[in-house]
Amino acid sequence: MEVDVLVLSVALPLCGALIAVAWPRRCEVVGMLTAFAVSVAAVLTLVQVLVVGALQHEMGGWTPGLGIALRVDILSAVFLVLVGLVVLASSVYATGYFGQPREKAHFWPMWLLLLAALNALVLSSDLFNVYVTLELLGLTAVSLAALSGQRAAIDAALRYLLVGLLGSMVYLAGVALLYLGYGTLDLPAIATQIESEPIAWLALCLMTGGLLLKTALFPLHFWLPPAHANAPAPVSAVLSALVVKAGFYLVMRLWIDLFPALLTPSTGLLLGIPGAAAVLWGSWQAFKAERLKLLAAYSTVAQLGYLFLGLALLFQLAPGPTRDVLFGGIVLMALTHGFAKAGLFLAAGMVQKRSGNDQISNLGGMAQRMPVTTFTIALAGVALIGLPPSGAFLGKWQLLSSALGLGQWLWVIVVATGSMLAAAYVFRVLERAFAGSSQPDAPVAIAREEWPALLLSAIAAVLLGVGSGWLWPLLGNDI
Amino acid sequence: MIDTGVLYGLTGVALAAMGFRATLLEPEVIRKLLAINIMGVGIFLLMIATAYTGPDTAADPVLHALVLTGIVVAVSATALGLALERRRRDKDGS
Amino acid sequence: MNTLSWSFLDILLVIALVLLAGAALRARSLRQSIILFIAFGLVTALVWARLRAPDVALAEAAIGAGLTGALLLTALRNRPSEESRLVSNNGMRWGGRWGNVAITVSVSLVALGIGWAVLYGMNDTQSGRLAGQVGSALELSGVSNPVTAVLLNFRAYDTLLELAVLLAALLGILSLGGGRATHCTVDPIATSLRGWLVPLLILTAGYQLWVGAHAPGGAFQAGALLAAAGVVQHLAGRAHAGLPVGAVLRVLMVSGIGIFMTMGLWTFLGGRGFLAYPQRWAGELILLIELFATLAIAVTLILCYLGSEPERRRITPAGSKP
Amino acid sequence: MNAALLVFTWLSPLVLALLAYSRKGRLLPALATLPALAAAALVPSNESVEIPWLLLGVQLGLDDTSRIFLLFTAVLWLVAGAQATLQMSDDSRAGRFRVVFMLAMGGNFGLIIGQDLSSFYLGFALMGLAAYGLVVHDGTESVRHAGRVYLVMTLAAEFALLIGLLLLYQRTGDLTPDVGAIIGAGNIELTFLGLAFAIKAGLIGVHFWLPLAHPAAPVPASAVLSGTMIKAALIGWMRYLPLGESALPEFGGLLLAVGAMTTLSAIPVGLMQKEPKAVLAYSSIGKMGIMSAAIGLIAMDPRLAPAVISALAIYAAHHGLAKGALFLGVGIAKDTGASWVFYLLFIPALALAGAPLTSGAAAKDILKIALDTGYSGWIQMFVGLLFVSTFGATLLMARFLNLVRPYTTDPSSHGAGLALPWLGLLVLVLAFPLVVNGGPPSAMNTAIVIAGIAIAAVIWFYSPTRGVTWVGRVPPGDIFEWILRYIRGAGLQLTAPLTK
Amino acid sequence: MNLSSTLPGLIVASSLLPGLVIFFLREGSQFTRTLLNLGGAFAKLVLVGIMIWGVFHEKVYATRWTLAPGLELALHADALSVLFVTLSTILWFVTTLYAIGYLEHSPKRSRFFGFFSLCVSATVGLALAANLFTFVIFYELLTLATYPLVAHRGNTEAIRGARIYLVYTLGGGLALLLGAVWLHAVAGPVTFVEGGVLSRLPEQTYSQLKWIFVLLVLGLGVKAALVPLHGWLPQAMVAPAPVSALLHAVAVVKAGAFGIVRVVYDVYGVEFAADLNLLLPLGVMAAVTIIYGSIKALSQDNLKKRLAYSTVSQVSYIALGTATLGPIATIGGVVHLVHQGVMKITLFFAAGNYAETLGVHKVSEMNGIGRRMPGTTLAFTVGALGMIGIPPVAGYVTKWYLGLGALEAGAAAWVLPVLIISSLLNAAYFLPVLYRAWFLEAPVDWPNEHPRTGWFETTGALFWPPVATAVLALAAGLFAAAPYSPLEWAELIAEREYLR
Repeated sequence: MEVDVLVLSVALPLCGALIAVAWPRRCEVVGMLTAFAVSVAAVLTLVQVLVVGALQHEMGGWTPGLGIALRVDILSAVFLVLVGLVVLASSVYATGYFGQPREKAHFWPMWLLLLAALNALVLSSDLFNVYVTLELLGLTAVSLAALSGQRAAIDAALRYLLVGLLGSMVYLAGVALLYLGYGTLDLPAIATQIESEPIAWLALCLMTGGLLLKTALFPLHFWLPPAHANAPAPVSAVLSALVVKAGFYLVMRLWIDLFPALLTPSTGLLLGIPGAAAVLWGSWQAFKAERLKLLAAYSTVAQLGYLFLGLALLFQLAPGPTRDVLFGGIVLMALTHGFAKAGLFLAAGMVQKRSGNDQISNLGGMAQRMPVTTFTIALAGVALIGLPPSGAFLGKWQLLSSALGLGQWLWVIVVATGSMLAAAYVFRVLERAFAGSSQPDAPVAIAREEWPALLLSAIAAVLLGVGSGWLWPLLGNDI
Repeated sequence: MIDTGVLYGLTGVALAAMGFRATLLEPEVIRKLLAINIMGVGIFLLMIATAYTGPDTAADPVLHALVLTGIVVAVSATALGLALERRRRDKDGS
Repeated sequence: MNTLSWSFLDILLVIALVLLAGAALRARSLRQSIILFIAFGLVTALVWARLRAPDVALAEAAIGAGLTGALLLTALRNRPSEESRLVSNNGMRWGGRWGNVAITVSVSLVALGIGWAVLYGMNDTQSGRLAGQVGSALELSGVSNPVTAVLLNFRAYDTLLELAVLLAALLGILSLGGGRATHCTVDPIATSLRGWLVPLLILTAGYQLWVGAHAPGGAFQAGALLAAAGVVQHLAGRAHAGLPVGAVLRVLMVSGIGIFMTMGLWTFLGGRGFLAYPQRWAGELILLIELFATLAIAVTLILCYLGSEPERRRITPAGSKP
Repeated sequence: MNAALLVFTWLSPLVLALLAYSRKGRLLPALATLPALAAAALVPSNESVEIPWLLLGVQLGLDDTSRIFLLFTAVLWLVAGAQATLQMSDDSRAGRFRVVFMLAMGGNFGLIIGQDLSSFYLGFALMGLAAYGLVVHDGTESVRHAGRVYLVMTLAAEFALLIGLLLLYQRTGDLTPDVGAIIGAGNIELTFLGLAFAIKAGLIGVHFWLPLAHPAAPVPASAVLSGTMIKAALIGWMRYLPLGESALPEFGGLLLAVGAMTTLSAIPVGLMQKEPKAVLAYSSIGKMGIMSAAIGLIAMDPRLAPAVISALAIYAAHHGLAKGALFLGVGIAKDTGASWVFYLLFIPALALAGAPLTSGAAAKDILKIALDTGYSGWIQMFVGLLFVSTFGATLLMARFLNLVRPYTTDPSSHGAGLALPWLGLLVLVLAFPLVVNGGPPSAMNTAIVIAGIAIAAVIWFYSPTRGVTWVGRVPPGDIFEWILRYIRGAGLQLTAPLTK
Repeated sequence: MNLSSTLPGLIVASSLLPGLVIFFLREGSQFTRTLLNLGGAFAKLVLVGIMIWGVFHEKVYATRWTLAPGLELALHADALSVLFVTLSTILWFVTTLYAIGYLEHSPKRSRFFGFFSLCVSATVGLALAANLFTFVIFYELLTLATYPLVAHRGNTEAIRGARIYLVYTLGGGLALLLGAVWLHAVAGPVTFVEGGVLSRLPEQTYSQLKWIFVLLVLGLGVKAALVPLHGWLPQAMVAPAPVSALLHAVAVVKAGAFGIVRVVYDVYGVEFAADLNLLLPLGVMAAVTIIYGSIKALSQDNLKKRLAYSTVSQVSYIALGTATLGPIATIGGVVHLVHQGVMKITLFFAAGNYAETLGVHKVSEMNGIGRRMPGTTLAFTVGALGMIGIPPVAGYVTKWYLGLGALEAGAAAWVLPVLIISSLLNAAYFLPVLYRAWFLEAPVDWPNEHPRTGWFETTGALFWPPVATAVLALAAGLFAAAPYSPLEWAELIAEREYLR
């Protein structure tokens, strides 16, 4: 009885959430168990995809046109694993982070719903279903962001909600047009029928516009920094690493699977130029940021810029080995950023918890007091700058290689300046950490909180760099 | 050549545009939520208009289901928005 | 090409819609704009009915106009007069007058584009698109009302997630904590109204639930009506709007999705695929799911309304706050 | 056995230098010279030992001329070493002096017996630098200034030599070029080699470091400096110029002219010095001028090469021993103050002046005999130069004795034991003409010497005071001092880092 | 899992693993930390020994690990890499000993030794890199590993120095990355093959190749401290002595120079680079650096700053040797890779000793230090003489071969003057230090003198490393021609580069 594991990755978190709501006293245990089960399911799905290839599960047994189908190929399987691992690590961290039972009772159900939304979004291949998962994701993210209850967090959450709703509505309009034009909501079905006609163009613009709003690409990024900076640490880790990335995943799905017919090299620029602007603006703001979490948030804006830059280059390459390699590079950068940013936010959370605030100016002597946290920030920094041995280094190498291959110098300069600025803002933090405060007080270590962050950063800085050789050829046959 | 479906479709688009514009421009939070609801109604109108295939034949049930789901989602979002707005007012100390 | 088939009524409805929307947005005081918005909701329900979408009309009336209106009014009541501006750092204000003009022009341009595409798309009507497939598969779905079939069978997964969205919103609201208890008097009209209105609402909700299988109606509409009953209870000063307290309330909250999930897992583990009801029992299963969904939706909507409503008295046990 | 001797000649001073620092090592400077003496005596010529793995491949060996050089160098180092041990028994920094002394000795021996380029360069460099330690031994300000000038010039010589050897090696291709391979040197190579050895020999223009360094150094050091170190230039010329194979007319002519000018200019300046050791320094410059001129002569007329080279070796030996004896004498005179020391000084003074029956005369006669083989205008000019230098040397020696006399008036300091090694050296100087059968004293030579003595006597008795006016107007380093004073006066701190 | 495929990997791991473990050791566990350090160092020495033996017998060692299609992390042992690996392994072993002694009672040692081992594994990885991609990876890792070492002390100027260091090296790393990626885009994956791989590319890519060369040299020039890019080196002197010793003698600076050698010989091929007339600008840049570095060193009173500027000029000899077409110059350049490492590390050890034992940081405080710490100062003298190029210390071999190479390549017109001027300048800024150390009186008390424990002038761990490396420098000079010597190995490399 061959069980489709991919359904479990949606069903399990939902059940977990329900039990957590029904049984608040044990919500933490339920949460941890579910998170662990989901990450196991994600890994199993990945293994199944590696063995069998793309999997599909029709919900309710109906053919995809009428019913909804969950589809997983190597790209979504990899994202599933990213979601599973980051959420698991953040959950372990969260057990130590939230003190009173009241806070726990509110946190864990929403946390599991968020996980369910992420998994559902990555797996679904029905346009309206994506809309519903986007809404679920949006609402849970907003409620989690507002969990800390301070004025700044509430304001940011509210703005995040409004922007999210706008984005979903515009996306829904795009879906309506597509349904109007092609009569079905199933992604592969539409992909076969689409040709370059006005309704398809308009649908593309609307859907992409909506998603870019939710992914906070440069001009539309104003809501992200306050939202991510004021959310509690595990939440901001997941927000930056996964929620924003889900938007990017969808744009990638749409542009590569759904609208290849429409894409001319120049359309790539539509994503490329804001991407480049995001890299420069995000890095510059991060360099000027006063608080560690604000720095991490702006760095998210910058790193997303790199991903969209990569997409712009991807569409200018004719299908062939170089295009596959670049696609692998972009995916690897996305994964590395996911792990690194989660690690960085968790570490920032520890700093805030330990010294009251996360002002970068008074991080003095942190290396001595919290050695593991400093090491985590250093590893995450390495991955963000894109220094070897991190995965981002390989990604950046492919990005530069294809940009130089195409002879487009603008991107090379942008990536170079971006990396230098990234180095600037990472080492600005590390420098203070190394500046010894006069009295080297005893290093304190809360294993439960420090180890997940360290593992996440280590995965980003070392494992993805060295161990991702097997991933590239498989990604190739996806596009 | 404009039949009922197209008429309502265009109104839906118009409502969506008014809603979108108002969401961006209105400073007041509750008005923003109103505008978003209006924009939602506009898009739902567009969808139902496409589902309408003349007075006698049955309309497309799938779109109706979608709009139903859309309405429920809209109301839950509005409820959350209002709750956030209230909590913000309380924090204001006013 | 069908002939000029829109009648005078349509023109009236369209104009009413647009005017109400414009007025609601630009009304001077907040209270006026909310009232206009509720009116706009009712006219929308009329339009849905006109476009042969009875299920949607019911839902719009109950939820879109009714409940949203109630939420907005309560939000309005416990706040002082002056506007509370959400002054965003750079986003929302878009730079004064010139910003407004620019936005208006760009939005209207996009609207024209969409309108033209709608015109272009509508003409080559593709014979009702999925309607045909739904029609052919209807008898397999166990219910005769196509909308309920789509909602609870063909695209049951959507509905599941939609209930999850509702639950998420509720959890978000509850996590924000109750507002400060403010003192408000109970007006006599409400208490007398409660006497006969609540049983009537419960009765119609039960009817809606039952009729959903073969005529417009269904879980959402029934849930909304029950929620309305709850609101009336609360206005009449009933403690905690008649809702049970503590563990029972929490179970009720999750019952909707719970049943859906157990059903889905049961079919999934039975090897038939997630939420693939056995053909013979489809009708009964759908009814069972709808029953619990109605309860869940009602409880959720009431709590959303209450949640946003400051706790009247603290003495009740933990009550809505688990 | 020979190979071991050769290696030990070079190695023993270097290795023993490490042990010399402590007081127990007082006798080491003298002992270190023994292997060199034995090698000079026993090792047959054109016997060589190959050490491929050392430096860039080392080949040690002796031929006839280098044997003579090794002999008199070893003797002089032995005497100077013994003298140093005796004289410096109470000096606090004697240990350091001994180390540096022996390093210089090792360099000097290495220079002579090392037949390949790299060991010659190593010897040259090591000797030069170690000698710096000797020069600045006393540590006073004037000594430090002399040391700095010496160091700069030595380094310049060294680097010039490096370039010269590089050019040579690049042209010949092997590390131990035999005479045949050296032919065809380009004039860049010649200039560099010439410059390097000119500095070492103290030819005019680049000589100013010598009169500063030699007086500054303690007596045993200056004896060795004057006696053996500046002879390195001769060895260099003999080994790396194609003397006797091909004619180098312009280079030879230039060298002859420069040598002549050096000799002629050294005499008047020498006479004007106030310090006895300065007088001796200028007399060394004069003698080196003569020898360089002889080298120039050979370069021009290859036929003269074999005879003149061996004559030159003997002449160098004579000069080394005599000059060493004079310097040591001054030291002993200062220490003992005994009047008999003054009278004994007459022996080396006369020898240096070339009086008949002395080593000077013998050496000069051999040189003249060697020159008779060829006949050209230049040779006559050289012989004339010889006579002038004899006359000048006599005057210088008189001046020197005049200056030493005041030291030997008060018999206060400790006894004669100190002078033992010096006496041994005097015996050698006396025995030198016997060993080297120079033939009958030539009339011309004796006449010049007598005339010189007569004039000196006249000046001495009649104008002990009047001569003073023009004495001392020229400072020891002459032209360099003037330039330096001019520069310092004009406020240009060009040489600031050097003189810090 | 046979040896030939794992040996390079094992060598890198032998310092990586102990490093990672040390990070997590408590501050107090002194014994385990020392054990790990020395164990790792010793294991690496043994492995390198096996590799040398293997490479000498034509065995092929290569470890490959694919990171992405077309991008492979490959380590292999060719002649050039073996030379650099041996150098860094030996010097790391000595420096670890020194560091243990130096940081006797300072805080944060686990962190220090952790990064210390990472830094060496990066250097070794860089040396063994088989293709440009791997080289870039280890090049950046080196920056990361060395930054915390420079900022180790944590006071303000350490942080400032580290920041400047970071800005330069990251900028350089970026330039190198851009160059490497561009080359990858133009010529596909580039592996290091003796004689270069790019000569086969079509004509129109030549202009791009020129720009790529500029980028690569800019990137490598930062670490090789070529003039405009050398600013970080003097600033990085704030690091503790073992760090500045390892960094500026072996790891960082050599990485840059080694990189230039790799790029010119194994990527472009020296003939092809000459056809593109890329070598002349590189040569000129190196020459300017040599002169500039020496001049700046003259005016530095802080001893470590002076040594830093001397490093700036000395490393450019390697670049100069590389830029001069011809096997002899290559030998000169490559062998200096080893010699400069050995000599400079001695100087830094000595400087560290002075700072740690007597608190002497400035040259002006070094009067008479030779008397107080004779052993260390002797080592310092040997290093200094080597720097000036005086035989028998290793430096003269380089100058000898560089001079010859220049003559052979006909570029003598400007290379020789550079060599000579720089040697003179070296003398000018090293000899006064030696003079102060040996010939001047020691002050009454030293800035902060640690009490003299036992017979040694300082603790054993601080005393023996400089002496050991001084002996190495001396041996490298003396036994240059012996088999297995650095010179012999350099000739092997040059012969393979020019074989085709």
